[in-house]
Amino acid sequence: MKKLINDPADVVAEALRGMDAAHPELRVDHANRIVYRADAPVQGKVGLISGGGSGHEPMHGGFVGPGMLDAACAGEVFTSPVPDQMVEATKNVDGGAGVLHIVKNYTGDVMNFEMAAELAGAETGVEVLSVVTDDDVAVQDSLYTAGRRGVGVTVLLEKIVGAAADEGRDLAGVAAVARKVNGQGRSMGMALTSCTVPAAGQPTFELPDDQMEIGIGIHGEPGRRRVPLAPAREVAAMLVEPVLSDLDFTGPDGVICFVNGMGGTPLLELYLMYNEVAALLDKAGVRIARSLVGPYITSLEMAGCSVTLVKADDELIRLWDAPVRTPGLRWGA
Amino acid sequence: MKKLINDPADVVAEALRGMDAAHPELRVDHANRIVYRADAPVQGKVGLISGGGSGHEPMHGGFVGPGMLDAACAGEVFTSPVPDQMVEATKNVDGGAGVLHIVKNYTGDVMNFEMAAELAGAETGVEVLSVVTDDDVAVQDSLYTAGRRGVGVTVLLEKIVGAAADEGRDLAGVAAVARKVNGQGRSMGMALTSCTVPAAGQPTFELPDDQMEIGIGIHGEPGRRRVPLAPAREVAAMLVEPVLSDLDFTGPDGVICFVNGMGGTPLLELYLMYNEVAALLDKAGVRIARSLVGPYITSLEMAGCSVTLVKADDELIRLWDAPVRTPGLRWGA
Amino acid sequence: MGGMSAALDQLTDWVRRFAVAVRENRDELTRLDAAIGDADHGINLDRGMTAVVAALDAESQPTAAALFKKVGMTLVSTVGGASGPLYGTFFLRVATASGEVTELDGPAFAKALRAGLEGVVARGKAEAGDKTMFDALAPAVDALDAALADGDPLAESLRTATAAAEAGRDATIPLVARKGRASYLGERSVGHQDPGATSVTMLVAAAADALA
Amino acid sequence: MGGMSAALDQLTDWVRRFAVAVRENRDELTRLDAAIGDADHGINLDRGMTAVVAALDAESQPTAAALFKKVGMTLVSTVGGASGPLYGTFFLRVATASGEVTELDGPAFAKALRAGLEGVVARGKAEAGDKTMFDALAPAVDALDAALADGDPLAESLRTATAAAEAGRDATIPLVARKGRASYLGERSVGHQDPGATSVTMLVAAAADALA
Ligand SMILES: Nc1ncnc2c1ncn2[C@@H]1O[C@H](COP(=O)(O)OP(=O)(O)O)[C@@H](O)[C@H]1O
Ligand SMILES: Nc1ncnc2c1ncn2[C@@H]1O[C@H](COP(=O)(O)OP(=O)(O)O)[C@@H](O)[C@H]1O
Ligand SMILES: [Mg+2]
Ligand SMILES: [Mg+2]
Ligand SMILES: [Mg+2]
Ligand SMILES: [Mg+2]
Repeated sequence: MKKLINDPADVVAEALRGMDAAHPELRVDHANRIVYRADAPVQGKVGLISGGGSGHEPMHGGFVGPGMLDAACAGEVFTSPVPDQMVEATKNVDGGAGVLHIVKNYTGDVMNFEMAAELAGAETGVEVLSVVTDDDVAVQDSLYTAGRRGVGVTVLLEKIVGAAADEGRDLAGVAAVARKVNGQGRSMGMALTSCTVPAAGQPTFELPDDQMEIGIGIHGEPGRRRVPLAPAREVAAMLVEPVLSDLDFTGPDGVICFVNGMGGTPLLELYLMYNEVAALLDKAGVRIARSLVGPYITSLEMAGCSVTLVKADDELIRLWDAPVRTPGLRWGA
Repeated sequence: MKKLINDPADVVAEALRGMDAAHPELRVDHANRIVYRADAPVQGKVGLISGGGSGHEPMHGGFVGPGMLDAACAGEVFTSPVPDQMVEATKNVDGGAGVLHIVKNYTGDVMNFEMAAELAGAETGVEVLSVVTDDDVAVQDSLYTAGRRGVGVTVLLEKIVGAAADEGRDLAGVAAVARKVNGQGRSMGMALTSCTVPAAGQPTFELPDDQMEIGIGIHGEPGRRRVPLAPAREVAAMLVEPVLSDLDFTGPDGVICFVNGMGGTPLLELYLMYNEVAALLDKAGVRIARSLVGPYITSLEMAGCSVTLVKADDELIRLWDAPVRTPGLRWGA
Repeated sequence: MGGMSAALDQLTDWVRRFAVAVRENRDELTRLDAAIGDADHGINLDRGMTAVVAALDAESQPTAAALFKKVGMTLVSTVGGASGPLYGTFFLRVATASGEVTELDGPAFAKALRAGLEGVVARGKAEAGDKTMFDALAPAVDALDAALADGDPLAESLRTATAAAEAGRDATIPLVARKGRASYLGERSVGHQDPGATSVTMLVAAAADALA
Repeated sequence: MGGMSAALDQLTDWVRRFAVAVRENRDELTRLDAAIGDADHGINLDRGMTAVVAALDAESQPTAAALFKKVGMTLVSTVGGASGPLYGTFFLRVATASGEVTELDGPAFAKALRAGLEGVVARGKAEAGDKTMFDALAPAVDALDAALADGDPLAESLRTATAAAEAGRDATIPLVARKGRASYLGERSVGHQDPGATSVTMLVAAAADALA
């Protein structure tokens, strides 16, 4: 295992120390592993928290700041945080308007956030709503399974919902925007290599030099199928087609098109992939209104990428364009 | 070779297409492989251009925009661009106040920019000054060698000098700021893995699972020495010590501390490294005034990191804090 | 006593033996999770059970309810992932069902385990054949009830329950996962043993050893 | 003629033979550059010489000066890196020294090569023993002058020059690089043959073949 770490057991705690030191505009509760914007709670604003396993940086801690999250709870690598963290964060970001929990659809995350919402309601009286992202079309959605995974849409949703909260909407209104984004978003990812969980010490899966995994998630889990390596053009089609066939993205509204790096793929390749994705969308009659290219929801050092589309009407575009100031996403004021 | 590419010969051209499509605020001349800010030339402002081999993204194309570069010339992967590109860019960013060439100290880059400056002067009459960055303490500086390489300081310099040009300084003044930043900056890098040049098709060097390279550059070239893998704490010391012993960074002024990822190392590890670096600087009596953590000057998918310190007085801090709006660095307005 | 009921120190010993088993099989559990999950099940449970042992070392618990509540709360607070809420809820329900007593007889212990199982179902909604810990735990609880109903002593009944858990665990191998992370793999989950079913079999086996 | 002087078509053939040699040895040159550089020397030169051949195919050049200027400009515009300006300047200086002629005799060809060598030095400041293309090119030019002064015909003199280039190239192996990217390696550059010295030896050998 080749990593810039000390003891694998200390990776998350030490990375949070570094984040704290590098970002004076954040406040980190190291005992509870919570990243706050330094000025939380913001009075009168709906508080937004998210959280999940570590190893997906900049998500979620890097999305804390004005215009996005108020706090993020960091779990162990690829392991959902625990309810205590979420309860504590909920208390500390409530500015009187209630708190929205943004949860990626993984059994662990959902159950821990569920317990937290129960406890937070009981212990603190803070009004809590939860929204679950489940945008990964690699996974069949069904009542009888765990359902689709929450992946790339989570990034776009945290940005858009952050702007909605900034506009002063109430908790129900903010949650409605979140559900709208999730409902209008789909993603699909692939991997060229596995990643290595520090505490496990070896790659989660073995992938021969001439093979890739299509339909992977963000936890180093294998994908839906293993296929021979293919040119970027074909890879783009393998990602775009299932997204487009799951939801109709044509129409006047246009999409936010997000080409995400899994952690080990250089920006050069992500831009090259974006070029292929844009060409496919053009051919399919899908208009790109906004775009985002880079490693924003990662899987440690995994090489690979994912494509996320969110159908965006004028309201969502306005919220997307609104100022945001976090370590990971920053524009406007 | 596992990469998201089509034909290795087309990597740079296709990535530039993607960049162009993803960033309406940029204008890309595909024939000449030049990335411009869309509103170039800015009348009355000193024009800033840089350029170099591709594979270091976001540098330099991702640093084009208000507050930073006016144009960037993209070479083939790890190969300096050619004089024709620099001449063309020089012509198109000159707003009447002359043009500064920011050149990393590599034989190829220096010779190509030299030829370009000669040609630009002769062909166009545009006043051109050049500044060469050479901050890599892994390389012995000597009159009889190619001298130190230009690495991490280039990123900080492009930001700071961009702000100086925005303030309306003249060409000589802007060049003086650039020389000051370079003179006050030092870097040192390391690699856990090699990278693979797409056209070469295999890793530039072989590195056993239990070894790392200390003192690497940004072109996949091997480093000064190969040593056994070590914890992040020791790696940080191997990078910080030679930097501190090359230049005195103590004193009231403080430093901009930049922990850079080489492309394949996740942000989680970079923050962890930042924590170690900050601790060492604290022990050495060096005050961190500002910080930057992330993959900004990369070496394709190489895993590893570098540490850059620039001594920054109030003037440099003010210029660092000034607004910047580029794909790669963005804050303020 | 002789395997007819379980005193508080035996119940505590059950928890400690489970911690030892998890520690010893940490890498194996993680390896199973790497195949169809995210390579952390052993790491997660070991982190939690290490914290549990530390909590029990720090403070001895006066009743079965207190003991299992401490175990459940500690697991909820330290494990995370899917197994944190599932194992945590299991022990919290076991605590409530056990009550403020210092000894559980066979039927009381079986009732507590069934309450724990119901907690797992309430939390995770797993059904038989979903390829989860349910598929080992449910047959074990059923077998325990049946054996006790047949008049077998608790110790022997728990050995019967362990065999049922093992059979349930092994039977997860050919299943297509429908719950948890392994469900993302669809057909590719076939041929792999479920990590949670594996760890929960260790839990039942630890009871058989501790309450012998 | 018979190897006493070089007509325009032979000079063109020299360039084309060099292009073929570079293409055939592209991977070998890149491999040498991977060891002490950045793994692109063969790729760079091949890209440039492919463009040169395309330019020569598109338009035939009337004089030696025009021919070599086209080669030099094309290399400057398409190669980049260190070898672009170095090979480019070499051919641009060869062009100027050749003049607007359609044939070069031995001394004129030798004079042109020396001008090219001086261009390389002017551009790159390399000295003998720096472990660069200079270490193969300079001995070749010296040997050519000496052989011609001895009265050897051009063709034979170029074979002598090729041997000198080869010896110079091989002699780069034990050197510590002091110029270019390989200099960053310090002592670690010892034991590796310089890629530029290798390609420039092919350039001299191509002249010996074309002007035979
Ligand atoms: N809905 C569920 N109901 C019961 N057990 C489940 C459920 N989802 C997952 N599990 C169990 O959890 C185990 C995985 O635990 P663990 O690896 O610790 O969590 P995570 O999947 O969050 O990484 C699976 O092997 C399975 O037995
Ligand atoms: N200053 C110099 N003078 C002469 N030759 C040089 C000089 N620097 C480098 N070279 C030659 O250039 C070769 C490398 O060329 P190439 O790999 O194409 O460029 P780069 O180093 O920019 O990648 C070296 O092997 C060496 O022979
Ligand atoms: Mg997990
Ligand atoms: Mg090069
Ligand atoms: Mg798991
Ligand atoms: Mg090279």
